[in-house]
Amino acid sequence: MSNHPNDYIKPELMACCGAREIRDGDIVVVGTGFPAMSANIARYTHAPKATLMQESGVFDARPARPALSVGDPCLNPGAAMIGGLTDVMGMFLQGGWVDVGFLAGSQIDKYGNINTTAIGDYEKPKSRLPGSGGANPIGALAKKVLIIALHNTRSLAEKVDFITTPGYLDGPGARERWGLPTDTGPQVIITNKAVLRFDATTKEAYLESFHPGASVDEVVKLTPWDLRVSDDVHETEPPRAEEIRVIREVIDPHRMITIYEKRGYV
Amino acid sequence: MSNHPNDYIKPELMACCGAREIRDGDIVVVGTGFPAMSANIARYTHAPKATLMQESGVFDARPARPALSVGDPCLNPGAAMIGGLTDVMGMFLQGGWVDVGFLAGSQIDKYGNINTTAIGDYEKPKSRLPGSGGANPIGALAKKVLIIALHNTRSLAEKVDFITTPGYLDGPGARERWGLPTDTGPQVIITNKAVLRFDATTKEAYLESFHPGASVDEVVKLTPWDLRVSDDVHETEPPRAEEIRVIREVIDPHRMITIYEKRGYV
Amino acid sequence: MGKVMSTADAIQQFVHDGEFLFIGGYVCRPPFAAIHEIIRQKKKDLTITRSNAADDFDMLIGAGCVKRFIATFISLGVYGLARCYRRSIEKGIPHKIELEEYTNLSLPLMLMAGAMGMPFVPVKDMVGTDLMNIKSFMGDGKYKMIESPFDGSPVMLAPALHPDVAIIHVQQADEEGNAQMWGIGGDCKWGANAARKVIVSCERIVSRETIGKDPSRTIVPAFKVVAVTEEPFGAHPGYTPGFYDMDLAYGYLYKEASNTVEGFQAFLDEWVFGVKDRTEYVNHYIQKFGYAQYKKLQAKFDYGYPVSYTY
Amino acid sequence: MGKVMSTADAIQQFVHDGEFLFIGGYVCRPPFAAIHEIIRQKKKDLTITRSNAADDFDMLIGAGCVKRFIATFISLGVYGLARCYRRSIEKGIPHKIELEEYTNLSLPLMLMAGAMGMPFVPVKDMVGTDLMNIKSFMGDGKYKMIESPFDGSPVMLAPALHPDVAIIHVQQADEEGNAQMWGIGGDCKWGANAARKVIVSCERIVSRETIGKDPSRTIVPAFKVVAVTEEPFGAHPGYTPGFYDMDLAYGYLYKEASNTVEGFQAFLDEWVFGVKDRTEYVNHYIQKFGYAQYKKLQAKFDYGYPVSYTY
Repeated sequence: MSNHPNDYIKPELMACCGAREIRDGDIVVVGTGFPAMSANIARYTHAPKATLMQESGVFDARPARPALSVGDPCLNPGAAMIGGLTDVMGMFLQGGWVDVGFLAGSQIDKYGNINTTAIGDYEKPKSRLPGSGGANPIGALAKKVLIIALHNTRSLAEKVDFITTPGYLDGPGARERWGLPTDTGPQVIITNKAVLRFDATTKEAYLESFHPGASVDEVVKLTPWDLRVSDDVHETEPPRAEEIRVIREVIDPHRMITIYEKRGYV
Repeated sequence: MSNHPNDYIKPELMACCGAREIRDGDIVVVGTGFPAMSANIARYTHAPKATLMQESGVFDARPARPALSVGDPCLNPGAAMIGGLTDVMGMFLQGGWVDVGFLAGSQIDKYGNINTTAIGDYEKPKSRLPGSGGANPIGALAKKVLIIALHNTRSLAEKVDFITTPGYLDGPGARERWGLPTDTGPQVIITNKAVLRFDATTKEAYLESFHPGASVDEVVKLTPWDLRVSDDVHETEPPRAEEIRVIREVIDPHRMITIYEKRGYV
Repeated sequence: MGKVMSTADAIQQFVHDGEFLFIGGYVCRPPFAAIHEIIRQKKKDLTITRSNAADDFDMLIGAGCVKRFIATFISLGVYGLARCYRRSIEKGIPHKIELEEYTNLSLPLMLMAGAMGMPFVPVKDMVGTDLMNIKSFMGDGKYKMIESPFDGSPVMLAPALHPDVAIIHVQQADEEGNAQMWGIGGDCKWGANAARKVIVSCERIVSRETIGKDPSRTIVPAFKVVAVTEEPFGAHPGYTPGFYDMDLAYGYLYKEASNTVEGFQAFLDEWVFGVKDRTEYVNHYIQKFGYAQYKKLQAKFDYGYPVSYTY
Repeated sequence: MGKVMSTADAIQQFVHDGEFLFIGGYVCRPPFAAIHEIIRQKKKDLTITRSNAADDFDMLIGAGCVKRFIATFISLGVYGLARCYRRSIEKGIPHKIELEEYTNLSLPLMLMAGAMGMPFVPVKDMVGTDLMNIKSFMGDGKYKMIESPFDGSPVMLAPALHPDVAIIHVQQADEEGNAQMWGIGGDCKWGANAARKVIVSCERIVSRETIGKDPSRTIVPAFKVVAVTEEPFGAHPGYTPGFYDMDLAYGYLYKEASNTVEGFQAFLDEWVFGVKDRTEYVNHYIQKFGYAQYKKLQAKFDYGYPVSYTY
């Protein structure tokens, strides 16, 4: 294996991008799939003291297999603490202890607002989605929010049909106006094509890096707002050998991650 | 043993007066001493389905001996539920489930207000008392509050030096004005001389019955406000044989109740 | 009259058309025995709530029992969107339910407020989003924005909820209803204690003495409980920690069935209307899928340590 | 650097003059090893809080460590009024502490609000009484009365509390600080989680694997904990469920001693300053009262049932 093996799939790269946002010691609230994968890559590589929690009430689970949901049976045996929603979402998240939250959504806009409620008109939706669940409070209260998205003009939007989860709302100053805690908000949008980061002033997502195989032009074309490009835009670092090893040998030996390819993350 | 044996002591009579205020099925929040004694007499006689809780977080304890405090070790083994203060004082009391609360105090006034904070001026007290603890919320939120007091002109007062625990505050309408739940408030003051009950209109305590050995005149004289006397004032029913049996054989075989005699309940 | 009764009797006596139900669970411990009974008894116009709803709520909606849903989220987990729910909202089949939407922070706190006798509770989420802008049957009572009287900052107050009935499934309870639970809690404790009446479904009825050996595990006290039903395997196809695993294969069956109105109806006919109670349901399950599959779901043996409360 | 350390090191590193301390306990589990160490290290100007305070708070007050006390109640239980506390308030010995008084409903809810990140919490008690009228160092921030924006009724809002440090004593914790407790809880869970840092004193340090066998018993997660100290018999003369009984005879000793300033000082000289740590304290206890008395306090053997979290 070279230092950056070539045989990775796009979801592996995306999971690594997420992992690299996590610092050692971070408290990470995770859902299933990418978030858990990213957090665990971080734990097994540069951030051994990062700890995970699930909104259902679980802290520092030791699942024997990847959890299929945040209430999965495998999260129970061996966890350090199990309570309920108000423990994790109340005491830990609203209490201000969560460093990193991971979110996905059917629609994401340039301010990092996320729609998981309804596509089309709320009253007569084209498609009714599951709703907020824990997404809104994680988006409101986690210090750093990482967003996972498909890169196309349906999943990304100038403005989402429904703001389920707050990004920067309608731009600079909005989170502060609503009394959301300072120094919280979306950090990055990780797509199957690129990594977008948020401008400190305008609060708009801009292009930081494009994944190997993609290009600035392609990414700009697939983004339905006038995407700003960083002066030092570059290719995303591919998965490192050690990251790939951890994914395939430790975290996900049954390759459940491949389902994301079927969902379009290619 | 006759149906009303003669060899009882005054604290036993008082405990029986408390017991008779409890109905079957009542949820009773108790302290130690009289309250626990009264509630248990009720349980072992006419109210087998009354259940007890202690503010510390205990529901339906099965202590092997009388508890010395509401946090006594003997309350742990065998209880039906143990949580914390917010379970009993929050979920059960503030939640509106507590039928009966028992309180005592160094000073009680005609409206059933109780002082357990300070005798004399608050800033420069003659005697600094323990404070509210659970008394204020029990007085505020239990449906029926039973008050235990020494009958003399120091313990009873026209107006207490400090209202730690609300009775009817400054009279009719006051509890409602402050938003205290409807149909709550003091029910009775049980002293070592008499049973006082509260007038539905004036909210003042009046004489309902005097204990055997006492008289209306004596009770009026020992009461520092213009004590109204019920039209059908009568002698308090002495302890029944069955009540005495329960106290001495079941609840308090070591006769801890006698310490109340030493404290002046004679 | 004791509280121990059949699920049919409990639902008959204590759940009435038009009432507001909290239904516990969070992937684990959905009270499916009771859910099926509500459908069998054709209860109507219910308002239902819990944080993170799943197949049990979808089934109640598809069966036409639900008028209103105080929601945060509903899906079939790995199997994606909840089909009956979507049909109701998108196409009005069998009718369009009304939704009032909160989050997995605000709703559990509103149930906590209900349990604690608090009139409302301050919540830090929701603000600035369309969850604020859209109000349904709770109208202006959905929340209130105030300026904090302490520091003037904007604060959202969410109202306390008081369900008429809570239905929960736990590992064990005694005959009076003292209910003990371990593992993932969701909003079960708050939802149950916020309700005026609680129906406790459990894997096993144990003695009051067993409860007293570990009272810190109790989440609902007897005096709130109106009915206790013993329903082993009662959360299937959900799981109960220490008892059995979730049944993904059966979940797939439901997903496939609920893709169409006809499929959903056939599913109800087989698994709900086709059996008279949970015993027949489990019997049907074993008849159809075999004892080996049933046995495979049973939890492995891995017990922890006992503790003492003595002095 | 691990979190496991001596109580002396924990107090030295994490408790500073002028800080705000939550100190857990409710007759059970007062963290006496830490209390004595605070006194030995002559900490000053502390603000201390918990619902229903007892001899440990009285001792800190008598030793002059305390400036302010957010209180609901303090006594020596069966031995009546707290002597050092009274001397402080009535006579200014060693100095008059400042008091802010709440109740056993409002204070635990204020700690809950602190733990939950709520800015304030509505409470139904206190209103109409002198506990409202008297305000001390919290001034107008003691509470606020508002009209409910939902129905106009008067509502008291009490502020969230955020102690700098919480010190609790529990049955067991692992080396990272995951702390497990059973039996009477008081306001321990909320107080600990409301604090910015937690010092966990425990009867026994157990493995992370043991914690994982019963995670529903955990009340504080590792990430809030800065120090773990193993102090068997650490709550004496209070009790720890499953470990040892309360020591009434010793309580009487303290009551008698604390009747006078001189007696109290002699008590500190013998039991606090006269020993260098908890081991010497227990050794002194056994030397003085005999092993039989020590043994008598040890809990009887009566274990409950283990449970499983498997699937």
